[in-house]
Amino acid sequence: MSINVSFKKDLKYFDLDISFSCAKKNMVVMIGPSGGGKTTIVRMLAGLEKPKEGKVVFGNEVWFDSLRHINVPPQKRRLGYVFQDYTLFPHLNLYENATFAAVDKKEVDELFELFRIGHLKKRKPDMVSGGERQRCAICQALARHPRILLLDEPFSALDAITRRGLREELKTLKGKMSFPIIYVTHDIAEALYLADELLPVVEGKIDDQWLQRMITRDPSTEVALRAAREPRLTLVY
Amino acid sequence: MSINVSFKKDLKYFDLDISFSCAKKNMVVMIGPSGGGKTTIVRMLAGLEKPKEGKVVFGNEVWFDSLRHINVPPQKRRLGYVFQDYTLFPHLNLYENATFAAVDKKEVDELFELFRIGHLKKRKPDMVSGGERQRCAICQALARHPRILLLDEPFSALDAITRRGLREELKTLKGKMSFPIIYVTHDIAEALYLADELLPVVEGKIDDQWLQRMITRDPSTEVALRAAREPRLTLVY
Amino acid sequence: FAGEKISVAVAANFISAFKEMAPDVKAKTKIKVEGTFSSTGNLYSQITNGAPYDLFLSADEERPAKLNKDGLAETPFVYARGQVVLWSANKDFCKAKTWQEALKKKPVKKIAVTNTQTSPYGAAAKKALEKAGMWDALQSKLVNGETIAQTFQYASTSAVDAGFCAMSATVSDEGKKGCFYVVREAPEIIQSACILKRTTNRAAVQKFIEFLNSPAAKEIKVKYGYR
Amino acid sequence: MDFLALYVTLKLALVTTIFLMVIAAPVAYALAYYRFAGKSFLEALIYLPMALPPTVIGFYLIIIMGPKGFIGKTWGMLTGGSLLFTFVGITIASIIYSIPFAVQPMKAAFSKLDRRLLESAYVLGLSKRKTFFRVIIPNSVSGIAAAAILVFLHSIGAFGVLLMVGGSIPGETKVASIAIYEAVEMMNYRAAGMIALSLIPISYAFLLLINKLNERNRI
Amino acid sequence: MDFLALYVTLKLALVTTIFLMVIAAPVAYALAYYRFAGKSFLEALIYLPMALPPTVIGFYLIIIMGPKGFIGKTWGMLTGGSLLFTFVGITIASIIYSIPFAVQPMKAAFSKLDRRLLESAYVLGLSKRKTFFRVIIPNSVSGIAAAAILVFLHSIGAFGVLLMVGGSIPGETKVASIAIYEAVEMMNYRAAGMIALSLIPISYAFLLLINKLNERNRI
Ligand SMILES: Nc1ncnc2c1ncn2[C@@H]1O[C@H](COP(=O)(O)OP(=O)(O)OP(=O)(O)O)[C@@H](O)[C@H]1O
Ligand SMILES: Nc1ncnc2c1ncn2[C@@H]1O[C@H](COP(=O)(O)OP(=O)(O)OP(=O)(O)O)[C@@H](O)[C@H]1O
Ligand SMILES: [Mg+2]
Ligand SMILES: [Mg+2]
Repeated sequence: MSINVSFKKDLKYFDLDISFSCAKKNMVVMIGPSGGGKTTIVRMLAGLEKPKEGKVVFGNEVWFDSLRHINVPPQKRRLGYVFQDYTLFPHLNLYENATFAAVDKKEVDELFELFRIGHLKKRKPDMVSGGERQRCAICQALARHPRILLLDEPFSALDAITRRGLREELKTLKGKMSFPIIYVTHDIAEALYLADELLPVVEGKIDDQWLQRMITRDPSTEVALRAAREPRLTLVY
Repeated sequence: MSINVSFKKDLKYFDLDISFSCAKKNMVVMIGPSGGGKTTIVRMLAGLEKPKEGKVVFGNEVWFDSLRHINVPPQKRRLGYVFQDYTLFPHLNLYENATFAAVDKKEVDELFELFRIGHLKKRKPDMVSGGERQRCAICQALARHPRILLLDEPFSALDAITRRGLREELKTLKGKMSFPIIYVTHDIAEALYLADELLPVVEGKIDDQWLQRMITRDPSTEVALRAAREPRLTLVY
Repeated sequence: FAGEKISVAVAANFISAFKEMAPDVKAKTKIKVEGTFSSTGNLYSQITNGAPYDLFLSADEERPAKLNKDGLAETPFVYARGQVVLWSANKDFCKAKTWQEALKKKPVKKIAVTNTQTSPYGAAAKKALEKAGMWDALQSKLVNGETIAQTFQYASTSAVDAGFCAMSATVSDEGKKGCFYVVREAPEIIQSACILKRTTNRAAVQKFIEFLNSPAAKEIKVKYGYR
Repeated sequence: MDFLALYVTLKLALVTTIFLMVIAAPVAYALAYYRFAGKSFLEALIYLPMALPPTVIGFYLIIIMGPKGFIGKTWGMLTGGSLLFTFVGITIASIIYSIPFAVQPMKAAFSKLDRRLLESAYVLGLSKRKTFFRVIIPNSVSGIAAAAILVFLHSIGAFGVLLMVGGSIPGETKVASIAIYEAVEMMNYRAAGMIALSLIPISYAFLLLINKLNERNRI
Repeated sequence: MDFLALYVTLKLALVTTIFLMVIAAPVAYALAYYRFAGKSFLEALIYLPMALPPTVIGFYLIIIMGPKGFIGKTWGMLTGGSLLFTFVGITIASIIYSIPFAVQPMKAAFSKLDRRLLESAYVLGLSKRKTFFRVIIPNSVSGIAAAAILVFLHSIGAFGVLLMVGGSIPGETKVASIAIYEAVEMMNYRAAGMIALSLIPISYAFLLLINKLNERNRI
């Protein structure tokens, strides 16, 4: 299933106006300045916020259409969403959180090993570190067998090594799964490494120039480009 | 004023045992794997958690001494602390948050401009993006004229460009201020750029080898080293 | 008649006497008499809404008469007469010759009367005070108890200096600790009763009423301050 | 000492608390999360039993629960019996009388909940109903505990209403507070004090129980 | 229609609510955040007024507020007057009677607060006292509103206790609920219904006010 998105929404300091699509097995990576609208886009995709105008079509299901007054509630979209602030349920331990909506509990055990938090299963969220919470939130999202995965800076609280490791895992995972992934990050190297398509979001619009400036200004990006072993970069706008 | 720290604490999977010091005007940057104990160290420094054993001396004030049963409460330590999850008060808008404990309100206006959130003063924290919240938390901490600054991944929710910008500002700021700064980050380039001393924290101990491995494994780090225009790296352990 | 049972709605001021009568009735007639105690007004509204009582022992004449008029009860009859007394926890209070003089003394600041509109005891006390020409003068000193028991509470806790109570209060353990004047100027309080027409056990009720008029019952009534 | 009355009191308080927790939760949920016409009015209506003196409530309850009243009639048709002066009758009265104490703290707890938890549950596919049971309820434990404590204690102290609706039939509707009332009316203050005193350990035990449960679930 | 009684009722309910909010907040804070010996016992004691029938509370209040009682004696020494049968007297009674309704919802709200907010305040140099006023209170608005609603309405409905302590003196201690009671006793059901009805708009207005305040502060 692929997804086609076009949104308009009036924010206070700028108007968001964006459209993009993501094929199955592909990953669209959103990158852009803080406050540019990335989280808002992801929330509208999840059905948690309502665009002013626009259309979201997933496969042949219409999730949102402002003209036809269609707005499928989040429950019915069956997507996996890791929030930017990785909300877990405070009354449940990490394992209960991850199995909360899981299709198969055995898978959760595997995911916990993959994300190296197997030893923390019994802990409540407020008893683990920020990065550990974040990894649990990813397991929770994956365990419910989503039809599309939304990751809003899922590795922001992780150190570079763990992050590189998980980045690889995510790539492997992506190869196995057959759903589209929308990924938000601030790490350009990570973006270049993971993305099938890059979506630079600046003040609610796609802004190619910003991305160019970003790459030329930051020398480490060049290396990152080299380092990304499969540099299949496509810019979409 | 400089600070001298030595801590012991039993965590569930490892025991934390660490000591370091930070001179005034200097910045110690902690880096290390997720769950390694960085946040715990910072919390103990702030007086929010109690070490099992150890001693913290700030200038000629003893903040903590397990032998002499001294434990100065957080209120009396007069430090600035930006939490990893950048807690702001939900009932106050950004400006009220930043002036909450400010010495001089006019300074806050300047800080807001410096951190590029001047236009968001009147917004409540749940109405701004993650990165904007984080920047407000830094203003809040600075505005109270702390004697030492603790920053736990203060830029984790920011894009690379904003981050680079703020990194520079922080460096300038550091030049002007005359207090020690303890900084936690996952970004090795940032660490190398900012640090007067680097503190690799792995499973509760200082681990030099981890840092070496990290640098050799990640090719972008070399460039980052080059990019950091003043590479005055000292490893402490 | 073994195992017969009747249910009686009893005005709160008659609880003590009633509770002493019940075992006697049981011993003599094998009829079990169960009482429900509450204020007369409350019992009245229960009865008009179909409460399953056989007999109503009211604290006044008015409500049984009304029930009779409305066709819910048979002709009422008098089962007890109460007497108003002026009671005080402070024995010095009774050193004056008459209750009127006692009330006029200086240290008397507060006097409790039962609500003169809702309670027959209150109405009777008011009449006595009016006869003595003291009603208007005492207004600022009067405190209203809502029931006769509450008026006695005010007096017994020394919240007031004295209170117009029922004779029945003076014979309780608490009542014996104080002193009292019988207020003869107050009319007798006539407490009447009526058989409720919904009763399914009229014969047993009749037996209880017979007991209520017997010398044995009279003795109990006197013991608790009724005539 | 009137142990039977104590037993009826305890039974009444427990049954009332359990029923009210079940009834009040959805009402509090609607008040906390939905906007609808006449919402404030409905809320005021729910809280009304607090503002009215017990005698008034009792008076109206007698009318609607009596053989001619709406509830009384329906009950009579279903069971053939009367509702007034029975344990079921005082339970209904006690439930109506304590509704506000159950609804208000629960509503406060629900509306205080972090919205992100709900969003997270919705995204994970939970229906509103399931979210209510699996997320809202377990994260509102302290509010629910507050409601349970208030309702339980209030039912023990309830008196005016029960006296009117229940009469005072031993073992059926005569609760401790009525026993106290009778003792006071008979000017037997010692007996009244004794029964009142015996209510303290009961209330205390319940309070400890709820606090324990609450602490175990504290987040 | 007994407007004087309505006026006294409203005055009493407002004064009680304001005083209780101030008194209950620190108590609730202590119960929510501190552990100390006898804490459950203290809590049970605070909630006791709920579990006891009003007649019992009234009886003991008469004793302690009477000329020989502790409070009554002190008051007499300070002012030369009597406490019983005065507006001040019924206000004190009403405060004691409603304490649990103020403490319980506030405690629930306080203990539900995100600990990180407190930590943040401490680090910013706020003393515990300042943290209480500047962080805890403003973030517990819905719990405080719940408490205010419960206390206000409960004071309006309070009856048994006031009847005993107040002595039903028009314009001073005769509140609406007593007027209703008297009307019922006099079989004047229409008058009783009228006064009861007039309490509804009062309660309703207060409820709307609190809900508005609550919504404005909703976080
Ligand atoms: N709940 C809200 N109501 C109104 N405006 C909001 C709300 N949340 C965010 N905003 C504003 O909308 C804009 C986009 O915010 P958004 O959270 O989508 O940015 P972002 O790209 O995710 O930023 P970051 O990288 O810092 O997380 C910002 O200007 C922000 O202040
Ligand atoms: N409140 C707590 N109680 C007990 N253990 C905790 C608590 N918070 C964290 N831990 C554990 O202590 C260890 C150190 O956690 P800490 O938060 O200090 O790590 P960190 O280095 O800051 O990690 P991250 O980079 O992911 O933020 C971890 O194993 C974590 O699971
Ligand atoms: Mg964002
Ligand atoms: Mg951390």
